[in-house]
Amino acid sequence: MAVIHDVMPAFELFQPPTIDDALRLLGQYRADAWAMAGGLDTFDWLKDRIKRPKVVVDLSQINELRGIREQNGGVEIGATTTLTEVVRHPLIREKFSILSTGAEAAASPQIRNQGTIGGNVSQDTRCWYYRAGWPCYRAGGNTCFADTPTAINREHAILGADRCVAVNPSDSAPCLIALDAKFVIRTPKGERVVNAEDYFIGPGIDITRMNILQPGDLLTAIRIPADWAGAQFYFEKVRDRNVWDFPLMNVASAMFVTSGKIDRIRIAVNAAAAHPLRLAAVEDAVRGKEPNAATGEMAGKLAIQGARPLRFNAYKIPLMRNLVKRAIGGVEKPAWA
Amino acid sequence: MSDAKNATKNGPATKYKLIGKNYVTPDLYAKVTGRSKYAEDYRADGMLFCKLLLSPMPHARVRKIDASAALAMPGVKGILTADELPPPADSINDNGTVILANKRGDRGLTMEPLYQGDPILAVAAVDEVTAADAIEKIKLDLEPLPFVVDPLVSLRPNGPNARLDGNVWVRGQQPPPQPGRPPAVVPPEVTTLKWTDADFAEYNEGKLPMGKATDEWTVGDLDAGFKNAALVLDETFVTPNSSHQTLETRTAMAYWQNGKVFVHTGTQSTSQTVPAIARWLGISPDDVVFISEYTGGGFGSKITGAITLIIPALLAKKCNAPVMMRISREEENFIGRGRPSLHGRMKVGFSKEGRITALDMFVVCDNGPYDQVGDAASCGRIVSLLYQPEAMRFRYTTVLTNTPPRSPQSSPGGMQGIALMEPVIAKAARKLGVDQVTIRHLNAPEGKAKFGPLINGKQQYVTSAFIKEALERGSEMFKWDERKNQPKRSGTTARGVGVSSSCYVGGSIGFDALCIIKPDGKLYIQSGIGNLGTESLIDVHRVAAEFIGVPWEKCEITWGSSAKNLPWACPSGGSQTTHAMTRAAHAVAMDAIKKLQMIAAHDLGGKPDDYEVANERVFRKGGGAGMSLAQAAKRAIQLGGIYDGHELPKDINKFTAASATALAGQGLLAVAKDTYPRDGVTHSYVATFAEVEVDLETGQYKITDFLAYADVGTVIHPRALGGQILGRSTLGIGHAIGQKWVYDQHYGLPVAKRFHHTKPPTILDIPQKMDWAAVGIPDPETPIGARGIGEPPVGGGCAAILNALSDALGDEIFRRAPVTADVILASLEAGRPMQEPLTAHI
Amino acid sequence: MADHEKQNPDCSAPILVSRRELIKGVIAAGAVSSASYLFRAQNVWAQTSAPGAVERLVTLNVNGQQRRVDVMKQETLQHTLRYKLGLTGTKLGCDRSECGACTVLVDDIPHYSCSILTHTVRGKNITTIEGLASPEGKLHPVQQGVIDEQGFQCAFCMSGFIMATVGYLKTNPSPTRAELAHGISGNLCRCQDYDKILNAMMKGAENLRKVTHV
Amino acid sequence: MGLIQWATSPWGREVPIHIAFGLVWVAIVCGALFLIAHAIYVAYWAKSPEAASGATVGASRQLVAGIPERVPRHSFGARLFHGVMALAMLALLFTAFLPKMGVRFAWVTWHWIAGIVLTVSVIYHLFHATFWLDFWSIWPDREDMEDASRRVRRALGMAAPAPRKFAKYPLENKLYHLAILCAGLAVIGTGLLMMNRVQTPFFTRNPYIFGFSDMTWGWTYVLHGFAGVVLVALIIAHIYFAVRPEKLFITHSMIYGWMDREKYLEHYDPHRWRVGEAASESGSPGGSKSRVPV
Repeated sequence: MAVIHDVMPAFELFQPPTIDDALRLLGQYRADAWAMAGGLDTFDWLKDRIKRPKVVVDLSQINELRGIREQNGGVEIGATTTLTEVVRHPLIREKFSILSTGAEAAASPQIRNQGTIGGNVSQDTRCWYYRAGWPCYRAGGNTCFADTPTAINREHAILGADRCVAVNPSDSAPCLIALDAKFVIRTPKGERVVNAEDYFIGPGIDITRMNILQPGDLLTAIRIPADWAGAQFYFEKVRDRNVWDFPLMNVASAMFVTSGKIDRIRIAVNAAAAHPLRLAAVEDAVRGKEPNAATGEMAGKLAIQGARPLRFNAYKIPLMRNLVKRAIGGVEKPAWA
Repeated sequence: MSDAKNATKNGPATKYKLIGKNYVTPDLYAKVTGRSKYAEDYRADGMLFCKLLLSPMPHARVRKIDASAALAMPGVKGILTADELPPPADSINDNGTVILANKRGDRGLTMEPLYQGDPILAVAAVDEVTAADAIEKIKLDLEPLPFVVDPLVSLRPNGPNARLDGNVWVRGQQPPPQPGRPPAVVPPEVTTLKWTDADFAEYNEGKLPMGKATDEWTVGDLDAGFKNAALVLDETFVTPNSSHQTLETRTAMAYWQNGKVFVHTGTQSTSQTVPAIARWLGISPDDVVFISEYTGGGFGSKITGAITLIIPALLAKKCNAPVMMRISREEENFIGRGRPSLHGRMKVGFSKEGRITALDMFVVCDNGPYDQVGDAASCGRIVSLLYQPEAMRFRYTTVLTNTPPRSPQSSPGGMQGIALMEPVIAKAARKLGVDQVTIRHLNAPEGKAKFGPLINGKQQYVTSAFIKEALERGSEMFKWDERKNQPKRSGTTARGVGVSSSCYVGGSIGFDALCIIKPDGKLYIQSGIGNLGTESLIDVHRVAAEFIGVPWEKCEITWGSSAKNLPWACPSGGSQTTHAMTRAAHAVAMDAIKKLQMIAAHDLGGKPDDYEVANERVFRKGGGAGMSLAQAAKRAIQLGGIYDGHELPKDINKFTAASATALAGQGLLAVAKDTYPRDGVTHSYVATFAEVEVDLETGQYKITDFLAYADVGTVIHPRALGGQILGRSTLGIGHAIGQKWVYDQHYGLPVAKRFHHTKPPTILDIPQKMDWAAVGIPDPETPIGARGIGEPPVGGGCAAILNALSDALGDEIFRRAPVTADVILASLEAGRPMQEPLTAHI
Repeated sequence: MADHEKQNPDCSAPILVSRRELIKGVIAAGAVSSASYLFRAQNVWAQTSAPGAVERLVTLNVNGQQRRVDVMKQETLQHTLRYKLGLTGTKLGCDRSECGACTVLVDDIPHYSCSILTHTVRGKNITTIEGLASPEGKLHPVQQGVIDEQGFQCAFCMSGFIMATVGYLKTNPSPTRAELAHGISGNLCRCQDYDKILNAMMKGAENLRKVTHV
Repeated sequence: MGLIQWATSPWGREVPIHIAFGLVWVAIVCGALFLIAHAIYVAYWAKSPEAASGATVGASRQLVAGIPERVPRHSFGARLFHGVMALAMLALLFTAFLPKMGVRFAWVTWHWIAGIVLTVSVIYHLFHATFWLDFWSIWPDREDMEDASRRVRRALGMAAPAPRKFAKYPLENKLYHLAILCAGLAVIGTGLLMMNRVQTPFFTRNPYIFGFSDMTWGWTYVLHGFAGVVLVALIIAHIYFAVRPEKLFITHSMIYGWMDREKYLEHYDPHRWRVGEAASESGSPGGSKSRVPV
C-alpha cells in the first residue's frame, strides 16, 4: 500500500450532546472510535493517514465538558475548556497564575483558541520518528528509531526511557502537577479521580499510551484544590522558536515560604521523560531550606541524578539542572534590564 | 543620523516626482480584500484533482507499478507515469545561444527516484479524497539502490554514490562550434570522485577534509600573502540546507482549449515561464497561455514556475478535463527546492591591521541528486569581492546526494560564503585587537572593485560599490562605538553586538519595455515581470511615467497573463529586476518622448529636438505650440508605422514583438530594448548590525536590535525597499537561529518535515522593531542609478547574528549554523564547541 | 447551490474568472463532493439514529449570510469555504495549523480553518476576509492599515494576518507593538516582512480606534 | 486474525513486526484441550501396560539384586538446573504475556534478566549433560522406535511383540525434551539478538547491528513470539504430567533425585537403565553411567 500523507480519509462523525452519549459511542465502537476534543493533535494523525479510526467522536458539542467553575476555594476546569479560556480566566490568573503562564506558553494563539486543556495534557508525543508513521515500539512495532547510532534525538528523553525515548510535550501538565490537580475520568465502570502525576504513564507500563486512559474512557474535568492558591509560582519553557514549538524542556513549581524557609513545595519538569516528572526527591531535599541560589544548586544536581543522555540531547541535563535551580533559587536579571 | 536616513528613504526629493516616493501599489486592494487569485483559487467546469505518489526510498528503481486497483475505483480518471513525459529539450536564450538539455535534470516524474519524495506518478480523480485513496491502492515494486545523504560520506574511499553513474558534477565537454552560431552551453557531466583515508585524517578534529577538488581558481601570490601575514587562521564552518518554503506551494492548475494549454501557477517571471512550459511539454510557445497574477513567494524556487506543472497539464490532456494539482506542505518540502549546505574551510592570512593578505578557501556543496547548483562557484566570487583579498585560491566540489533538489535561494552561494567567512573575520579582529567595523571597512570593495577568477587573463569588476559609506553611516546610526564597549555579562545573561558586510549581484541588462499612450491621454504600461510582492512588478514602471511626465493616476499597469500581450522581461531572481527593468522603462520612455517629438515636429513644423515633453504635453521648448498626449496618441494612430506599433524596432525580443503587434493601432506605442552601455557587473551591498542577549543557563537568546544599511543606488520605492532589506535579512537570520534539514542517515530519510521541525522564523523570533536605511548614491552605470536588493541582505542577516553571538560568548561555542539553545548550553557546559562539526543534516 | 450563489453577491467576485465561470466551478465542486460521497458510501456505516449522528446537509452562517452546503464528515472549514462557497480569500498554507494563512473568525475568535471540521462550526458566525469590507466596498480599518503602510509582500499570508488582527483587536483594541506581535504570532510570513506587517497592523488598530471611538 | 502482525517500514514496505498476540490464547486453549483429552483417555481407554510383567524377564538375578533401595535418577546438578530453568522459563512467559493480556507493569528488565538466567542455565546443562551425564539417554534410540511401533500396532489390535520396558526416559519424555530444546533454543537465540534493541548493561544499544534488514528483524521477532507461545503450550502439558498421580514418582525423583526400587523395577528395564553395582559393569552405549549423588 503506497503511502500518502495528505487529505483526511472518510470516517463516520458523531457529535454527542452529552458525556453519557459520548461514552456510549466510545463503548460501542471501542478500538474503531477516536475521541476528539480540539482536534489539533487528531488532525495530524488523520491527515497523515497514519491512524485510521472508522468513527470520530467530536466532543465539542458537549456543554458539560466546558467551562471553569469555582469549587470550594479551588477551581474545576471542564476538559474541553480552551487554553485561551484558561489563560484569561480571572480566578486562575489570580490564584493559580502558573497555569495561565504555562497554558499561554503553548503553541500559537489560534491553537490556544481551539486546543483544550484536556487535549493539551492528553496529547501524544511529538517524536518525529513516531509521528512520521515509522513502525516503532510506540506504534506497536519492535524498535526505537530515535535511539540508534544514526538517530537524531536532541528533543528526546534523558530520564525514564524504556525502549522508547519519546517525551511528553505538554506545557500545562507540569503546572497541574505543581498545583496538585486531580483529573476526573469517566469510565464505563463509573467516575474515577486520580492525582495529576498518576494520570501519566511511561513506556515501561504501556509503550503505546501516554496516560492511563483506556479505550472508552474520557477525561471530563481537572480539579485544582485550594491548597496551592497564591503560592509562589515559577514556570519556564525553553524552546527553539517562540511560537508553535514544543518545549525542549519546561519546569513548573509552586512554593510556600514561611519565615525565609521553604515550607511546602511541588515541582515538576516536562519534556525530560515520556511523562511529566514530579521531582519528589527534590521537594523533600529543599523543604525547610532557604529558597536561595545554594539550595537551587543542590536541588538542580539532585534532579538530574540518573539522567542518561542520547547522542544529541546531552544539553538537557544541564538544562534540567538549571531550570530546577531557577525554580527554587530564582533568576538573576541583567543589570541593564 | 535619522534625518540622513529619512533623506535617503525618501530619495533625493528635489529631483523626481515619482522615483523615491512611497505610493500604494495597484495590486494591493485585491490583496487586502482576498480577491487576488493565486493558482489554487481558480476553478473550472469539471475540474479534476490529482495527487502524487512519492518515492518512499532515498534511491530505488521502479520495477513494477500495479495501479489496477486504483484505476478500478469509481471517480478515478487517469494516471500519469514518467514514461509518458516528453524527453528533455534544448533551449535557446535571448542571444541565440543553444542551451543543451541536461539528461540528468529533474523531469517531474521518474522511474528511478533519487530522494525520498521524488514523484513517481500522479493520479487524477473527481476529488482529492478519491485521488488520495487511489494512491494508497497502488502497489509499487521498488528495487533499493545505493544511497547517500551526506556529501562527505559519499567522498569517502568506499562511500556510496547518489547516482548510478557517479557522485560529483564536472564541466561537460564542449562540442565543436558551428559556424555563425555562438558556442552551445553544455550541461555538466557526472563522474565519480573519492578521497583517500589520508584526506580524511583531520575529519575527527572537525576540520573539513581537503581532497581533490573538481574546480579551482587562483588569483595573486598565495604563498607570499601567507608569508606576509601577521595572523593566519584555519577555520572550518558549515552552513545549513534550508527549504525555500514559499507560503504558497507550487500548486498548479491546467486545462486545454482548442490546442492551447492554459496553465495557472506561481512564477518569478510571467514572460519567461511561457518558453519554459513550451520546452517542458514539447510544444510551441504560441500554444501556451500562462496566467499568474499573484505568486505566494518564490525566493528562487519558482524562477520560471516549476517543472511539476507539466503533471496537471499532461493529465488534463489525457483525461480531457481541467486538472488541479494542490501541492501539500510535506510535498513542497520534498519538491519545493532548497538552498544547498556548504562545508567550508578557510585559511586566511591577515596583516596586523587586519587586511586580508591571502585567502585559501575550500568548499564542498551538497547539491542533491539533480541539476547542478551554482552556489559553490558564486560563493567564491562573492567572497573575493566582499573582502578583496590580495591573493586568493578557491577550490570547490559539488557533490550529489539523495536529498531534495536544490535551486538558487535568495543570495545563492553569497549567503553561504558570507556566513562561512564572517565568523573568521570576527575572530581575527578579536585576535588582532582591531575594531569589527574597521576590519570590514579596511577589506571592503570600493569603486570598480575587481573580483572572481581570471577570465582571459582579467578579473571582472563591479559597476560601483559604496559599502564603506554604508559601514560608516550604519555604525553611526547603530551607535556601534558606544555599544561595543558596553558591559557584556551580568548575572546569567551575556550580551553581544555583531556587524557583517554583505553583497550580491544587483542587476542584469538587455530586456524590453512596452507601453501605449492612448487617445484618452492615459499611459498603459505592459509588465512581463512576475508578481512576487517585491512590487518591482509595478515600481520599475514609475520610471517611464516619471520621464514621460504622466501623473501616476493616469497610468494603467497590465500584468499576470501571457494572453495580455506583455513584453519580454527578466525573471525576478538574483535581484535583477529593479536594475534591468528601470533601464528598460527608461529606454521606453525615451522612445515615447522621441515619437512624441517627431509627431509634434511633423504636425507643428520644426525639428523634433525643438520640442520637449512635460505636464502631459509635447510643446516647443520655452513654450509655444504643442499638443496634449491625448492628441498625439490620436495622431499616432493616424500616422501608423512606427508610431502606433505597426513598425517595430528590430532588436526587441520576439516575445515582445508579438505582443506589440497585437497591441498595434491603439495609440502611440512605445517599445524598446535596454541597450544602454554598462561598464562592470552590477552588485549591491549591505552593512548589517545586530545585538543579541543570551541566557547562559538555558542557551536561549534573543535578538534585541537590528539594522541593515544598504547601498542599492537610487531608491525607487522606499517602503518596498525597506520590506526587501528587512525581509531578506530575516531570511538570513533564519539560517543563523534555527533553519535546517534533519536526516536519519541509516534510512536516508528526512525526519524534519514540518514547520516546527525546520523552523522558519516567527514574528516573535526577531526584534519587534528592525531598522533599515539606504546610502542612496546612484550607480553610475545605469540611467536611473538604481540597483536590486533581493539577495544582498541575506548573508548579512545571518552573519551579523553569528558575530553578535561570538561577541557575547567567545569563539568556543559553535562551528556551524544554525546556532540553537542546545548548542550554546552544551558548549558552555563543556567549555568547548560541542556541535558535531561535519555530519550533514543533524 | 447555483441559486445560493445568485442570492449571495457577497461571495468573492473574482477578477479573472467571470461570475458565470465561478458559479460553474462551485457547482462542479459541489457535485464532485457529493458524487465522491456516494463512492465512499459503503465504508460509511453510521446508525443515523444514534445521538450525535451528523447530517451532511448543513446551514452555515458565513459573513452574515445563511449558506446551505453539502459537507463531508471529514471536511475542514477551509475546504468548505474555498471549494464549496467560492471564498478563496482564505488561503491554505500548510494544512497543519502551523502557518495561519487559513485564519478565519468563528464567533469573533481566530481559528485555523484548516484544522476545524465544518460540522463543528454549525450555527456559529464565520467571518472571512471577504466579509470585512462593507458591501459598498469600504475597507475595514485594518485592511485600510495595510493600504496606508504598503504592508506585506507576496500577501499569501495576508488574509490570515488580517483576520488574526481583527480578532485580537476585539480583545485588546489598543495594544502595544509587542502585545500585537504576540497577539498575531500564530501567523507565518515567509517573505519575513514582519516589521512592515506590524507597522500596517498597528496602523490598522489606530484606524479602528478612530472609527469606534468617534 | 492473521498469525503475524505486519507494519509499513520507513521505506514503505510491508514487514512483519510481531506474532499476533492472540496466539497466546490459542496456545493456552490447546494446552488445556490436550490435558482434558489426555485425562479422559487415561481414565477410560488406556490399558494398563501388560508389557510390565514380561519384559524384566531376562534381567539377570544378580543385576536385579544389585539395585539399591533408592534408585538414583537425577544428580543434584541436574535437579538444580531443572529448577532454575523452570523458574526462568515461567518468569519469561509471565513477563512476556501478562502485559499482552492487559496486566500492565514494567516487564522488559525482568524479562531479559530471566532470559539471561535461562541462557546460562541451558549452557550449564549442555556441558553437564555432555560430560557428566549420559548424554544419549535423552535422545530417542532404535528400541524406542521399535517399541513405539509395537505399541501402536497393539493399540490398533494388530499382532506385535510386547514392547519392552522403558530406559531411563520414556519416549514421550524424550520427544518432549526435544520439543522444549527446539523452542528453547529459538527463544534464546532470537532473544539474545533482540537484547541489542533494548537498554542493557551488556551491549550498547544498536538496533542496526549485524546489518539486519527490517525484514530480518521482523522475522526474528516473529520466531521469538512463535517459540514463546509454543512454550506456553508445552509448559502447560509438562505441569499436567508432573501432577498426574501415576507419574508423581517421577516428579518426586526430580525433587529428591531418587525413586523406589519397586517403581524402578516396575517401569524400567535394568538393561536399558543400569544402576547400582550393575552400572559399574560393561558400559554399553545405551547403558547409563549415572552415579548416586554425593
